Amino acid sequence: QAQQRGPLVLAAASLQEALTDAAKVWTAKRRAEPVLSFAASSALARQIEAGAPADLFISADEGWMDYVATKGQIRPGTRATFLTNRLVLIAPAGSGTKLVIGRNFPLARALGQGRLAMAEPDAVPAGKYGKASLSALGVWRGVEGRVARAENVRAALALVERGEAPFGIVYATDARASAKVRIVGTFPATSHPAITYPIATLKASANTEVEAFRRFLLSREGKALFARRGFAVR
Amino acid sequence: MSFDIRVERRLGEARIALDLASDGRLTALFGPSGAGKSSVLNMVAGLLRPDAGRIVVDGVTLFDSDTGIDLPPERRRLGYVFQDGRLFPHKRVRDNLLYGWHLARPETRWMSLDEAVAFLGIGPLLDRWPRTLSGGEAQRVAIGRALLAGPRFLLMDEPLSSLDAARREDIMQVIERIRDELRLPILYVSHDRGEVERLATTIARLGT
Amino acid sequence: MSFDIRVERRLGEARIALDLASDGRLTALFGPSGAGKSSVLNMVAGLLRPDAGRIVVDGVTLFDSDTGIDLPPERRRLGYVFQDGRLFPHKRVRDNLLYGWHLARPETRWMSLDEAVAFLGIGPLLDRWPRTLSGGEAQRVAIGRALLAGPRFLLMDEPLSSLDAARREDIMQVIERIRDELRLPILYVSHDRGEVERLATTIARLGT
Amino acid sequence: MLRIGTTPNPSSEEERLRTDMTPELWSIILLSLKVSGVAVLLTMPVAFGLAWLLARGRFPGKVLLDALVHLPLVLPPVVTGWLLLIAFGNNGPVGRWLTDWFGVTLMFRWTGAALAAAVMALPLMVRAMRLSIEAVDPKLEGAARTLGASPLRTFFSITLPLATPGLLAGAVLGFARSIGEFGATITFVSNIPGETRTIPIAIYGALQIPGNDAEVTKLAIIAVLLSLGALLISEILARRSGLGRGSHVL
Amino acid sequence: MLRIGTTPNPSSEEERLRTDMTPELWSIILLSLKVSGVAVLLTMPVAFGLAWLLARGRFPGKVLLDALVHLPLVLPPVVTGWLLLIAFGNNGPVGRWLTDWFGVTLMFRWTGAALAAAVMALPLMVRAMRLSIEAVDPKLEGAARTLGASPLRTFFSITLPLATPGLLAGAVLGFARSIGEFGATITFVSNIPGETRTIPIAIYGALQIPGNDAEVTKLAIIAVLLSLGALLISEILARRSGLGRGSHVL
Ligand SMILES: Nc1ncnc2c1ncn2[C@@H]1O[C@H](COP(=O)(O)OP(=O)(O)OP(=O)(O)O)[C@@H](O)[C@H]1O
Ligand SMILES: Nc1ncnc2c1ncn2[C@@H]1O[C@H](COP(=O)(O)OP(=O)(O)OP(=O)(O)O)[C@@H](O)[C@H]1O
Ligand SMILES: [Mg+2]
Ligand SMILES: [Mg+2]
Repeated sequence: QAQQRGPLVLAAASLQEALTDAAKVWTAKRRAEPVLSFAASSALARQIEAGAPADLFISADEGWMDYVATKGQIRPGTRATFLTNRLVLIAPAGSGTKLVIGRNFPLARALGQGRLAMAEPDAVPAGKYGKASLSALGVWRGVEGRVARAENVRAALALVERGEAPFGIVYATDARASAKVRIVGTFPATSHPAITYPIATLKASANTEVEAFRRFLLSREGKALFARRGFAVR
Repeated sequence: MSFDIRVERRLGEARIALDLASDGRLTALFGPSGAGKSSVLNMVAGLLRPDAGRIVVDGVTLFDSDTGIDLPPERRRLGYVFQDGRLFPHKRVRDNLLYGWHLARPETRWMSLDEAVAFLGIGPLLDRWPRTLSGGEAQRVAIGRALLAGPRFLLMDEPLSSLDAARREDIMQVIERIRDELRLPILYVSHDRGEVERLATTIARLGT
Repeated sequence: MSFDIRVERRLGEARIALDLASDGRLTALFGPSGAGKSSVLNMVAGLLRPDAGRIVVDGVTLFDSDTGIDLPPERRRLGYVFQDGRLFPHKRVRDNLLYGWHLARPETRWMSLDEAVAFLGIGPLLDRWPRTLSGGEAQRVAIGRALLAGPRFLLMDEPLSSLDAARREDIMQVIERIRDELRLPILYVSHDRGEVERLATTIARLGT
Repeated sequence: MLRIGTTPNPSSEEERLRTDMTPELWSIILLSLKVSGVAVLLTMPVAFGLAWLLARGRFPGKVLLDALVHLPLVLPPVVTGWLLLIAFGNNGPVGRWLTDWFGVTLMFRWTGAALAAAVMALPLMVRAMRLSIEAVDPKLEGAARTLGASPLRTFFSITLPLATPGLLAGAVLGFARSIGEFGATITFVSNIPGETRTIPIAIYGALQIPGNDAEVTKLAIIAVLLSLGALLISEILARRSGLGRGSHVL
Repeated sequence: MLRIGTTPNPSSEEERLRTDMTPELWSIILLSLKVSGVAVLLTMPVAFGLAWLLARGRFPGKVLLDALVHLPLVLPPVVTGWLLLIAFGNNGPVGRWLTDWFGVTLMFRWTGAALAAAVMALPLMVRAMRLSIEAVDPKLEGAARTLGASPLRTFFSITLPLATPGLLAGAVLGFARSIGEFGATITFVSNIPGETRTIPIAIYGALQIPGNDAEVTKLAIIAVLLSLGALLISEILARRSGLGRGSHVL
């Protein structure tokens, strides 16, 4: 069975470290090594639509998984949501600002002339969640004009790391991994739609290993590996 | 008939027209600066298309606007010494000289590299780049290049203009031999009375 | 002393050396092709640096390897008719002619555009691009350009080589007047015996 | 976020495209033009200076300078943007200096977007100009000197105009590259509507929304039309310059 | 995933850099070289043909062809990648045709990465070559014809070698651009280790991991060194070609 080619997994870039851990553990079980390709969920979804010869898709949001599903590209009954994440407000490690996240909390005043770094709030998942949360808390209108819309969460993180933006909104997993930022507070899970990472096997897949690997990721052992990188698991 | 040329062509405001039927082996084309001598040579070479006319050299029709004949330059089998040298700057002197020689069918060649090098006195220049040549040196290489292509007729546009008397004499002797022994038709442009009187068997005038 | 030139310079394998002290107003530089005539002119013009030597024109030291004098070309105040034309391709004939004229201080100019155009017969060419000129037309424009810069002395490298007899006569008369009336020192390269005999007051030989 | 039309549910695709030419879209186009235009204009002299140095200069470290100029081409744009952030950010050495001495801030400003575009366009502009400068016959420069022109005047009256084809090619390449610039810009100055949201950045936003292909297509077509305009202008200028074919003389 | 060293907790940074030149890193470098090399070599003739057409051709729609060539420069790379995906994907018209007739698949293959790099490099290569072709004196081509050379032979023995400076500049620009190509590649052929994970894509991966600056720096330095090598080779070739300064004759 180890002769079989490993499954080709298309995964959102933010899963890079955790999924690489999982693949290593899987390979250590004398299974075929999965091939991992990390990029933006949007790019991966379009590749699947164009007939990518891939086996497994893990998206950073439900929207792009829905897109792939409506194109008839996923194998029925294989879609599952197994990871969740939290959204946090961060500041540069050296800053001493204190803010308590809550209804109408004074984010705009704290920003002053500074910018709030977050992923593109109208398009990129992390940004959409952030916008939803700030809106629910009633502070979006106050800060909307001060948002620096970054390409992705990592770019937003970099702006805060460099001190170019006094605050930023990123995933808990990103904030945890960076030593140069401090978590100011965590957004209430109820203030935004659930942050979920759906997984599904692709219709085009002919790989015999893919189901085993997918089940491994969804297993207790697999989920534990993601939890170690800061994801919450379902 | 060595040259039977009847052409006309507008160039900007100038109108160039020539009607020439010459039986002489070396026909000198004479005329003031700007009369159109180089343009006529370009038309005979196939580099400039006449607006109308007919060009026959040694019985072969190269161009005829009536019948639509227009041989491309490479099929006219000529040797052209340009007024402005036009050596290939990316080839050394030897490769400039041999450019046409390699393209000619062996039986059509009538001069060897050694012969050309000898009477042109360009032996020491063979490995040089054209940009390092003096004016007269470049002119001699250009003459050699034209002759080595094994042409059926020659077009020479002031080929000796920047050569000293001794070199001029050497080359004129060779031109005389080409004219008399090989009997190639030559269309020759020069402003030098002495040169023309000595070489030309026919003189054609162009312009006023 | 109009020209007091003692220079030497290696160029590839050639070694060019000249020792010339001439009092004549028009000094003809004579020598076989490749002897180094153009190179000498380039050294006098400041375009080619002698390995060693001294260049004094009409009492002004332009170059002296001993004292380290080396005037840049633009301060030598010369008029150079190049062997190869060198018209500026991006300027029309008029602007080519006036290039040096505009740069000269008004009191140093000794010829007007109209005068130059008249004796060179280039009136109809003023609005043309250099690339459309015939060989002799370009040569005449180059002569005009050099004279209009109001130079203190002239360098002429075969300036009449591709001109017809009539044009040549017109221009020679002007050169004679420049020589006799303005008394500008002229260093003149030509292979034409007639030209040299008529114009030169001194003849210098270069090479073997 | 680029669903900018006034009618949220237009009756037909055509209608949608028409109504979508909103003020917001116009402001994106104008911003792109401003950023690219300023980037190219400011880079022209720098690029030409560098091209001249590389074509004519003889100095140690020439290949290094050459490599440095090529850097923005070789590095992924994100890295270039990141380097710009480190150097020109408000906390970066150059950025702080610019703010302290000139009161200029680049971060999150259109000026920063112009800097990013300029840096990305530089290697293309330098190469094109260098090719043309190398093709200028030094003998013509010598002729100008004998006619009384100083080196500087020779440069401006002979070398520069003879290098026109390269200048134009450089300007067109630089403008096209600037119009298309994305990675370095968004990394450096982020996406601020009205300040740094140029066409490519708007396209990126549109691409992230599933099923938004019409928006992407429209913006892409606008980008193409803008650079087609630049292309046409350069062709016209090239013809005017009088440097056509066979401009070699004698 | 680029934490490739054998020692997970190296004692010093220096040690880490040294031990990090692992087989995996080498394979990324080799892949980048292969992709860029193939991209440039395959694009050379296409680019030269296009450059020649644009420089010498007279046909209707020339400006349109010109605009088309500039397209990959103007569009954000992600859009170019997306267009490639639509056309050359396994479900795309060209992609399907290539698979059916030649058994060639581009998606997720290094060949696809080479295609993306080639497309992105094309405009730069065409412009450089076009500039040099336009600088070739047609009179020299005429001279070759009178010496018996057919138009084709004239092209190969005169035009092509005289355009060497542009060919070399085009090759260098194209190679540098290919080495740095990211956006179109990851959009078209994703990020597959050993197939499409070139240096810029590995840099992207490294950038996703916070605090991984050393990895990014190392990869960037490698990219710069590769193109410095290409630059040096081109300089040497340029000198060998004999087309130095002042190569105009008479
Ligand atoms: N492209 C052009 N536009 C306008 N006029 C042109 C063009 N090309 C050539 N001419 C003119 O055509 C005429 C003939 O030129 P040509 O070179 O044939 O003269 P030529 O007899 O060889 O003169 P020369 O003895 O001076 O070399 C000249 O008056 C020239 O100015
Ligand atoms: N870069 C160079 N490398 C080698 N030799 C050179 C170089 N430049 C010039 N020469 C040689 O120097 C010599 C002098 O050249 P120059 O142009 O001064 O001759 P000239 O007397 O003007 O000849 P002509 O009457 O043919 O124009 C020639 O033999 C030429 O081949
Ligand atoms: Mg002529
Ligand atoms: Mg000479």
